[in-house]
Amino acid sequence: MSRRLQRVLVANRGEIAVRILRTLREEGRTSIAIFSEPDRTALHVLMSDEAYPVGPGPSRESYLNMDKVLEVARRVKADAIHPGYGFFAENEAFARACAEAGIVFIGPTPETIAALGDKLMAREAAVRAGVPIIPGSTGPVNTLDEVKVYSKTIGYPLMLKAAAGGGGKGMRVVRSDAELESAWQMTRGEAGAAFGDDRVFVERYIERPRHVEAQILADHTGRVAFLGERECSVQRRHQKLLEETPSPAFDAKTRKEFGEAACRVAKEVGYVSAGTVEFILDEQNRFYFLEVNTRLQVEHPVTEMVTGLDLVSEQLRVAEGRELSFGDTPPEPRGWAMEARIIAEDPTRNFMPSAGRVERLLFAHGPGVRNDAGIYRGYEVPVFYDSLLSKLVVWGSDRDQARRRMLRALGEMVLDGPHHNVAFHQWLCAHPEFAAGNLSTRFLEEHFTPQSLAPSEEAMDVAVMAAAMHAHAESLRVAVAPAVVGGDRRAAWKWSGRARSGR
Amino acid sequence: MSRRLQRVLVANRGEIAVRILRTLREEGRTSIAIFSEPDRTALHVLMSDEAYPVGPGPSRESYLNMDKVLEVARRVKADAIHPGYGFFAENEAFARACAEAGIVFIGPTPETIAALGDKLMAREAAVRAGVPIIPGSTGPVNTLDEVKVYSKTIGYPLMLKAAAGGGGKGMRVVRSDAELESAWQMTRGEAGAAFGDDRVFVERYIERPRHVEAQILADHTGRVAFLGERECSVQRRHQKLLEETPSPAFDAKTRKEFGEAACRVAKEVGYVSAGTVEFILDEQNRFYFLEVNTRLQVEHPVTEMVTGLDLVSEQLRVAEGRELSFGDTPPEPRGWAMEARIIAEDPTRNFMPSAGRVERLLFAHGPGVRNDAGIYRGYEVPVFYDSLLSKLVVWGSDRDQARRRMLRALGEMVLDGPHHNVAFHQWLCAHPEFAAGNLSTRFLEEHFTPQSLAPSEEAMDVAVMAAAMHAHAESLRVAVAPAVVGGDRRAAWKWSGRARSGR
Amino acid sequence: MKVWVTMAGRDAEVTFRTEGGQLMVEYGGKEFHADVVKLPDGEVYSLLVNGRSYEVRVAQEQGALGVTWSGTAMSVEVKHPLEKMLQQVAGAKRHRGETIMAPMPGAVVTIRVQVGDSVVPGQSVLVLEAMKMQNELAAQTAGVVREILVAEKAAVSAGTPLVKIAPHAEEA
Amino acid sequence: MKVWVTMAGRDAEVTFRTEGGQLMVEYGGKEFHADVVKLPDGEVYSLLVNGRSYEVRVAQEQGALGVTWSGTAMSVEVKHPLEKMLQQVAGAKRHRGETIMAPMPGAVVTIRVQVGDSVVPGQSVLVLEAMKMQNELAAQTAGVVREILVAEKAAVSAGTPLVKIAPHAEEA
Repeated sequence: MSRRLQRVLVANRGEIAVRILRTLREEGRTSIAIFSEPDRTALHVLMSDEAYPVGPGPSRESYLNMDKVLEVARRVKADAIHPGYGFFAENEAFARACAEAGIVFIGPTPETIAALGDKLMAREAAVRAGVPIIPGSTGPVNTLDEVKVYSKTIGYPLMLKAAAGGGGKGMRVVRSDAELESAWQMTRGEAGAAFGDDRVFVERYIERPRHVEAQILADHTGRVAFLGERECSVQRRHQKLLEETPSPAFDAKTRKEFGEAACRVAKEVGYVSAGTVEFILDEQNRFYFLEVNTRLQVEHPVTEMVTGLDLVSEQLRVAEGRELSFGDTPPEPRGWAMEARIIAEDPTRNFMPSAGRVERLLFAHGPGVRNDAGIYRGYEVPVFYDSLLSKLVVWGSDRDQARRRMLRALGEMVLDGPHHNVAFHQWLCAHPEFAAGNLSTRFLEEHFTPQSLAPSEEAMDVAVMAAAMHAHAESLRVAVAPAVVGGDRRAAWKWSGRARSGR
Repeated sequence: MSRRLQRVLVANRGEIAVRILRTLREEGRTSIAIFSEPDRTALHVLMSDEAYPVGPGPSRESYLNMDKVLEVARRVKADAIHPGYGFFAENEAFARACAEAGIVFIGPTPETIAALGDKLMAREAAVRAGVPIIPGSTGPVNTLDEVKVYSKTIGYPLMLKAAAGGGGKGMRVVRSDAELESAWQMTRGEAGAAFGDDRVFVERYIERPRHVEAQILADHTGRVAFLGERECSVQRRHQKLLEETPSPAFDAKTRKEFGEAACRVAKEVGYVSAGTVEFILDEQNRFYFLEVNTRLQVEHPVTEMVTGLDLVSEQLRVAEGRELSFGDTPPEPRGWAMEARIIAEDPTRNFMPSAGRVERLLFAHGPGVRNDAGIYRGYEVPVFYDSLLSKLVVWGSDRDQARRRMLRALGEMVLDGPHHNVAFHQWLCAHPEFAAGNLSTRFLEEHFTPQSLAPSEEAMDVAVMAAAMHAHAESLRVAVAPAVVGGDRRAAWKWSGRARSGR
Repeated sequence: MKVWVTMAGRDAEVTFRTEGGQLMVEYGGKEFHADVVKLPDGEVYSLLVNGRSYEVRVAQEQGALGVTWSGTAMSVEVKHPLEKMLQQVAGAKRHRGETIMAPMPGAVVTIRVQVGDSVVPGQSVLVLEAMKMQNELAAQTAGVVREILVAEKAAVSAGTPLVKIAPHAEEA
Repeated sequence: MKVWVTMAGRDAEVTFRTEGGQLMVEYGGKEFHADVVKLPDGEVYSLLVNGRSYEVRVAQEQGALGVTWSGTAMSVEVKHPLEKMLQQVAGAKRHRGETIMAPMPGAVVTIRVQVGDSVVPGQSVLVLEAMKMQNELAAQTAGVVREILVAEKAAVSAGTPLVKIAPHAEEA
């Protein structure tokens, strides 16, 4: 089990593939990329040691084509496959197929992936580990009387959830005894009509939940380390937008209990490699187990910033059968880190995804700034994959320095071409409730409207002047070279020497 | 003394001006840049809140024009001036003129600058503080007999130094009693002929010295903090090329003594603000005081990487009369940091400085990487100023991870246009003696020749193929569009659709 | 020299003149000393307006200038004296309906309107699936659906016209 | 198709052919499967040579191609079949002396040679002060100083011819 993984194939694309390639390069391992047809010029291909095609644009035909990916891995003699996140990262069958092909899958065992992939089994593991779950019925409730019994133990507000529902559908909040009967009838009726399944669960309703997760790392000796929590409450439709560590909601005592709970869940299922135990927090900062993500998370860099660890490097160690680099004592987290996901979407138009060519690109630099990007200048953002372009990560000695540094860094970042959410993050980081650490998954709902991003007076003044000067310069150009007027105006749209004399 | 410094003028340019602007922005202070005529489009102007011209290109007429700079500072109502390094950073008269104009000079007092600017006075302060200096005569030696006495106490090798010499001139190494008399006569004779001053000192000669310096930070309460050492031995003609912290030469005991010695010197002169006490180490790692730099150093970021402090922010605190952010206990340094100075010079042609337009620029990113740049794509590197373009700084949990990360990051960096020393740093970081930490200021002399940068076999193969394919593609283009042949070949030099079908 | 600028529904007049080799700009009742240089990196200008430093991108877009500053994208119309006059002559005859186009390649999931339907600004007319997201495409103006140019499940490329909306007046 | 390549004094022959839609390259007695794409960012290519990934910049320079890979700059001459033939006909008549030019703007500090002096490759002929450094400019070839085009203390811009050196043969 302790052979050196010299040739590592990264079965992913975009920023996470680039992230993994970097650690491989630092450790002198051969990094092997795969790419779909439109990704031939993607950054992860350019930055790899080797790169091989796996099929056409749609993921199903390339990055999610298991036979093809494994065929390439075998042909190029990969010792191991790192799945990144998404694609095959939590796919039991893929992990099993790797093992059968004699290729190390960098992640937990297929059995762990399967057990934690089933939400009910995961929940049961948490219960066995003595970790709190959201109070509620453990199965469907059959009669109004039963619901009434639960309402006494759980208290109001509670939620009725259709067993077959999901994504916000088939749910109803009940706030008092008086509402209970009619709500019960309506939820059952609607569930039956909408899903052909009228089974309904009861659960405590958390009005303004926070999303906080535990980064864990486990090796084959049974050692499970807790590397601090991450707060990912700022979300839109379950997509995380900005993450940070530590959580402003935690004190040292809560953090300790939280870390121990996460480790108990991991030990209960014999977890190995890096993983994330997700919890939600209620208004009193009590935490309840949600699920386990059996992979590296998008937001893992904030943990790296405060611990100094390289989580990919730790995954590689564990995959080689070695122990964690820090033995039994993980580094004490230092300072505060935040990550803003830079996404190709237009926050002023309902966050509609965007694509297109990156015309100009300047990253933020200087103290405490890390960029994990999957793009470069001139790169055409393809429409086939998710719209995460880059992650802007900052570190500060405390939360306020991190937040101010994030604002500074966002101001430095220039990304012309696709629409993106840099201005959204500027709004967010400048918001007094965000600055105060008052977060919940309803933050956007409560505070954000497209008007939030309306240009300031200063921005409008600047825009008016810049546009007028641009036009003024053009008119000077026209005066200098009238022959061009009839031609292609846009191609000829250049600053003239005469215009510069205006300085 | 404790008024808020809201408007801060940065009397500098290039990467250090940008560095300082970043902290000002993070702290909500108004950043005010100054610029010479060719610097109108320099990065520090683009990134400042406000920017004002101070004159033509040559430094003497702009950045070093004291009247002009102070006139601008007064006119725009700057509360303080940060001098960066170079220019007015260690200029007593400028610091005094600021005080007279009611503007806070961010740095030590004029008296401290004056006292430490005089090498003899600085040396005396070190002696008073009980800090070792290189053994030798404290003044000129007048007779051969006197020299012989010194030779007994100092031991061989020793060095005879013309009092009026400097920069390697007027120095002679003596290795035995037998050589002493003739060396004494020749050095005196040469000194008299060359400098019109035949006074000669005697000093112990250190064959392979290391350059190690202490970062200190002092506030007005008399508190002096030692923030760890930096090793800057890799130099070329006294220009530092790569710096790191901690020093591979130090153990905990040496570091403690070193830090205490540096603080004693600082206290001896009533030092305030950030400063650097420079030492040289002999072959037995004994340290000797050299001088004090009364400013922020180029290489300060490595200290920031391991301590998490923002040294500019601390300077601002002290300038406002506040105490250091960490009180009496500076943060314990964590891990290892290295800085490679990216300089516009050609290491294969005797490090000749270069200039010109930055045609393409990709910075290294990802875990543990910091860039402090003064350039951007399209920027024309002016010929008037020093040729430091950017600093690539990395952090690792130990020296080897930092070194491997530096190699990885150097490999990511693309800088087309001016000649630069990225390949030199790649050679350096891959060198076994560097990897082993065997450094001295003679490292380049002992290990580097222009042949060190000769392309590898792989590089030559790649170059041959790329050039051939480029030409091949062009020939296909010619075949497709023969009409263009007579035209401007270079402008028409584009990849054709036909050529792509070769894939 | 004068230009007329329209932004976010507001009109403004900007006057330029040179004074001792420096550019002076009058705008909104105030006068600014301005220094403007085009940067060697795309359609980007460095403006120093009374000393304040701004880096601004100005790109030609359909019928207007797209101005980006500090992450905020704005659309500005600039008219030269002649254009301004022509516009005043032409009067208010401007609302010509709109054609909703696919902002990116994708697949049409749902068409929410039929020919003849009245729509109000902001009303969703079509759902386009792209980049793993369902995106509601809305009308910008009030009017009547005149033509639907695609069918559900159709794959469309960026810029494909999807739905034409005519102003109410035309229908009456 | 064949091209002839000269690099660091070594000649090589590179042969291209397509096989099943793929580009095969023969070079140095080996055959490679090559995939080459120009990147949308300057004169830069992505090469996949038997799977190995290289990002290479190829820029037209005086009389040769400047190739940069991983921080290493190399100079490669490529000749097409016709050029190769012409060169063979022309024979060895190649050493034509050199003109030493200012690599950057600066001031001439010292001229170290006089007209008629013999120089050897690497010998310094002139000191140019630029960017606060004194830079020795050296001859690349052996020969005789034929002409000195500047005076000491002269300010020169980049590319200014400074000293002309003729090959020895011409002088004899």
